[in-house]
Amino acid sequence: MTIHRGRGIASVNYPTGMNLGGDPSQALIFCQPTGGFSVKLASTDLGQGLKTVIGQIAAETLGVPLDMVVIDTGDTDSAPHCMGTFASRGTHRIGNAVIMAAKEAKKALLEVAAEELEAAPEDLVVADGEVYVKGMPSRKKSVFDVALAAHFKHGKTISGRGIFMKPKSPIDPETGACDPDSTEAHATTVADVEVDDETGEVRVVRLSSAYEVGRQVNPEMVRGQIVGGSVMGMAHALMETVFPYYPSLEHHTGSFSEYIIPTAMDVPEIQSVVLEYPSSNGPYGVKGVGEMTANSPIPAIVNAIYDAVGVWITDLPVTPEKVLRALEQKAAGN
Amino acid sequence: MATITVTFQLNGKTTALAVEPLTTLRTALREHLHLHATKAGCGQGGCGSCTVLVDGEPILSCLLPVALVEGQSVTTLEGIGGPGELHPLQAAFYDHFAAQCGYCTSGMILAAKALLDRNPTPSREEIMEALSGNLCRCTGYLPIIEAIEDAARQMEAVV
Amino acid sequence: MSVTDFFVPRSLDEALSLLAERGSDLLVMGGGTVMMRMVNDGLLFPRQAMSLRRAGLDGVRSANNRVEIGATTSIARLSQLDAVPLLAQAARLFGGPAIRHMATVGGNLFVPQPAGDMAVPLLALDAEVELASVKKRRRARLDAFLAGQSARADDELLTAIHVPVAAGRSAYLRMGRREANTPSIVAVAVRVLTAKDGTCTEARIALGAARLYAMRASQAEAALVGRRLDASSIDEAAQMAMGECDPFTDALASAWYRRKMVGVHVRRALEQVVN
Amino acid sequence: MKQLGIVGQSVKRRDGVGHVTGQTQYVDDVFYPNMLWLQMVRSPVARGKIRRIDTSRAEAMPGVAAVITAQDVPNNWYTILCLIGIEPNDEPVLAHEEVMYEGEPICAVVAETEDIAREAAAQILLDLDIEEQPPVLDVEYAIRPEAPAIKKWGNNTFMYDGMNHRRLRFGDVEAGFAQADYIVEGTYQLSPIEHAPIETHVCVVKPEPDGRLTVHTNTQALYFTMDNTAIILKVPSNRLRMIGGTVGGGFGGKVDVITEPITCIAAMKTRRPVKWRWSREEEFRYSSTRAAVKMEYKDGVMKDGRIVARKVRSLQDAGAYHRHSPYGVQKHMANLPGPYNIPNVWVDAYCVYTNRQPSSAMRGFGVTEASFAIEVQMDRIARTIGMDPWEIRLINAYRNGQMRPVRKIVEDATLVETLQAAAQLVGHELPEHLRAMSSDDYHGRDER
Repeated sequence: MTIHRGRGIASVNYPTGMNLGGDPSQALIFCQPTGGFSVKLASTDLGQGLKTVIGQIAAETLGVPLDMVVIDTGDTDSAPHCMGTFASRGTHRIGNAVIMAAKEAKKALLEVAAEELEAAPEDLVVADGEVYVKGMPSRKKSVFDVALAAHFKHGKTISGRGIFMKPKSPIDPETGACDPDSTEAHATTVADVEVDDETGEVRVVRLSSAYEVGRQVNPEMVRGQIVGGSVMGMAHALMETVFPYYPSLEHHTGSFSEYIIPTAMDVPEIQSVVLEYPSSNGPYGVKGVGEMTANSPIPAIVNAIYDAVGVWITDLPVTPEKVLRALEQKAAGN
Repeated sequence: MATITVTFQLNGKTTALAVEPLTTLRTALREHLHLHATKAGCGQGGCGSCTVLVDGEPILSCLLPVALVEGQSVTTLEGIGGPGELHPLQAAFYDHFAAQCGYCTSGMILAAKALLDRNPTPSREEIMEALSGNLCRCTGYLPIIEAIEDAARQMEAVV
Repeated sequence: MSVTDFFVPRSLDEALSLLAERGSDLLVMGGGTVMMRMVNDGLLFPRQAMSLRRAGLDGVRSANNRVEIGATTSIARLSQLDAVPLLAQAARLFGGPAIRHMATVGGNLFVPQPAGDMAVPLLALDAEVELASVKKRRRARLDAFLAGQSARADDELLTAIHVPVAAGRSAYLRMGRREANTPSIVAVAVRVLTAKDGTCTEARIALGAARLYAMRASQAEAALVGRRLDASSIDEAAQMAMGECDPFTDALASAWYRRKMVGVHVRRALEQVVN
Repeated sequence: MKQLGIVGQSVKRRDGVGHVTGQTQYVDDVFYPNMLWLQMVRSPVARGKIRRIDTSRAEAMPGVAAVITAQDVPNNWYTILCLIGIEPNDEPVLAHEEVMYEGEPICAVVAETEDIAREAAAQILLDLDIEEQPPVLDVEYAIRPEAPAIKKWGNNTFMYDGMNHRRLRFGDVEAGFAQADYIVEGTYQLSPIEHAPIETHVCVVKPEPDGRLTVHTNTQALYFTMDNTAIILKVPSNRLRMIGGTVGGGFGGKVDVITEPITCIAAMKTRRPVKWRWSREEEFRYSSTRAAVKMEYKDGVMKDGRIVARKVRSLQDAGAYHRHSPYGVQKHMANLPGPYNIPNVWVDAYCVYTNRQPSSAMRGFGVTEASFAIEVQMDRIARTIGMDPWEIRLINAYRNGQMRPVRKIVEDATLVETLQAAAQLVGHELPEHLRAMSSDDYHGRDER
């Protein structure tokens, strides 16, 4: 038996948002009498962390502490339209809608504060939950006091509406000319593998990735996507299929005994660096890092297998059986 | 409809309930006692999301008729800590972003607790082995493993 | 329409009487890890069921160079069984921690390949199974039991497994599509005795996932006896095992691949024993 | 890049404490008093004609509250992407004449417990009379004229503007091949995969006293689901209130509007709350998958590594119905050339129907498959011409200011930078001329 080591690389792009655009998302923000802000979204957190990053974007734009912002997702009776959470669109689309809504709410807040502080709205700044006159930090009022005044003294709303939509691009049926994306994130993954030439088993030793995702809203959660995507990508490359003998329907899988995904014992070393080149149209320069993290490991692993044992396995998943058959064919001179 | 009565210790409290005879522990917990931390991920013993502790050992509550825990002690995630009084494992999972969608989290924490109760200073390999019955589709496991390592250190330091 | 009776007998006698009374309509489970899954998936709609978990059939006893393992002894308990290292090793590679606490060794002997792993080390250890009905008790060779020649009758329960304390060196290898908690592509248990001059005097090679039931590779065993365990005899045994197995195709591997892996793993297990 | 305040900080997850204490409420954690359970009766064959659906024995079983068939569905024929102009409606909510894949929903049983519903569903399956027909499973066969047409419009492909594929034409690909020093070809195939979130599909519907329906759903897209459900139910959208937003993993698997319409109909028919929770087996075998895709690449390459022509033919196995596949193939088409500057490109991408569980959206679909093929193809090229795999990518990587085959100017390229950073991360020393490259080193004309 020989264990062969190999290294492969792969570089990928990933488009943010629905292909061709036309996928709007809205946000509503209103301020409560004591200065808390409620953000109303019909969007979904499926584990990627939308509630957290949207809270960060809202707090940043409003200039209030994070704990003054409540993110309410998931009720069509109280929140306006959102196309949905998919296509790596959440942070980009919803983030932009929230910035727009937060700016409008902040403008209303500053108008009330301007009256309270006897200053022009454009001379005011909001930071850490306080409104103060630029260059005169002692002339200030808390957002709490301004909100109270708005509600009970001035009879004014502090609220905002936001929407983001990239208009739908037409597509030329003859040439395919179209505008398919809002922005593109990029990544390169390096896979180090070991291949057992008697069993065809592939062990991924290490996945090392460089990601460029625009601005990171929450670096630990970006890392969470990279680590999680690396393992899912590894599984797509080596383990997963519901039709093991595709296109045949035979042995269609029906359980986690037959459909293999990794356990904690299969996880390779994973390391990553993140570059930030802000996009022109994302909220604070965000591009997005949802789906793409599962993509680059797949070809990187396939290329590493070639590097290790000199066979191209281009039919996913790369089962040990496919590797062994290819090695036998190679040995037979085919 | 036939029913049976089962009495057991649930998170330290004596609990009795009347259920259909072959009701699983998972169904008893979720649908009769309304403790929802324990999840129904597959019903096949394949994912570990229904893991609870029976007399301190991890078991899959989807495959265990509740009649068989008569007289035994059952611990669910609700029993080890709640908001404001997090168990060190819960605190570490929170700190390390070890829960993304959160659906495997209860089973993961209880599998880890069974390990640390028996082996307070596990190696990384022992942690990975202890989690081998629990699937996570989001995190890629590393944040979970790191959280358990951290929790073990914290719990050792307290001892 | 659902289950009207679920029995948890407190003794073997109680269990046997229930079985005699209710016959094959009574769904019998050991740890329940297979039966409950089938109930949950709507593949079985039992009206009455019985668990043997409280029937006093668990536990391990050693006497007269034999180890008697109660049928409902958990796999987790076996993984701590220092007296039978081959069995302990196989138990440690079985399922995940929770399944090991629930599944029973006796129950696992009824589980079809590729999930019935515990039969593999037990075959290599010349184990016998003990069966009881209200009328009689009997013992059967495990290989005959598994092959259906000495199968459980409708009124019988598997009560214990008898394992001779085996001499010789042994090894257990198991391959799956991931590191742990997955059905076998192949499982191999080997046990060999050698004379002082290195000649093999006795060999046991057992295979899992290599046929519809766990099997002994008797031609491969014969290829070793009387010969030194060297590269040539080991290779020959591996070839024989590949020839005499009769593997199947499932979602995890084809029969072609399983046969290849029988050869590789028989050889590797024997090499491990030698080194 | 400007330093910001809270944006850029690794603040803890807002739902973190809920998750680690088990107090986050998911759809399966919603229970109502008097709630019924739903189970689906599914086709046992991949293709067939339904002769008879006999629900009488199941309906007579104690605890069965209702059986729902196609007749109970106001608008039985639908397609979810009608909201973005995909047509025609090609999928029945419940099959009544023919079945197109194994597991296709035929009728639903609603009962007092999950067990009773399951047993009654098994009874209907036993009483079902279906004439099995040979399934069409292979995409290459499916697009041949002699293949039986499984779609009502008479062939087995989605029709894009009257064509049976989406195409991309840029430059002159044949001239590119004629000019090339090497031709490198490769075929790439993916097999269908499942999202496998730990939470399966769950829907709970409660009829409200005012005639509205409260729908608890783990959809990834609440409004999209609401609007499609309203169309199927033939009611105004404001009759529905969708509650969700917290999902136990999706990965694109929860955008198919596959549980809500039927659960709503069951609740309307019985006037009681109804829960439908998919089993893991249903999730694997009958929920949509990532599509199997076959891609054939032919590249013309110069000795210096420049790719001068790329021709791609791609066949996506959509399974039995549209779902999101017609959209996915368009996205796929736009991404098949890859993030490289190639002057001559030809792409034909087909959305092909077979008698298989439908494929649909999954994490990166359209792109994941293309990236796999492109990046293995890049290594093949490198090996063929004897060039380092880092260099082949760096010299072909698209640069800001260049024109992509879809005729959009590249404006936020960073492929070069990620390659350089990855090399550094793994300690691979790139030669000086590659380290000096940048995504901004293209200055308005192709110097190559």
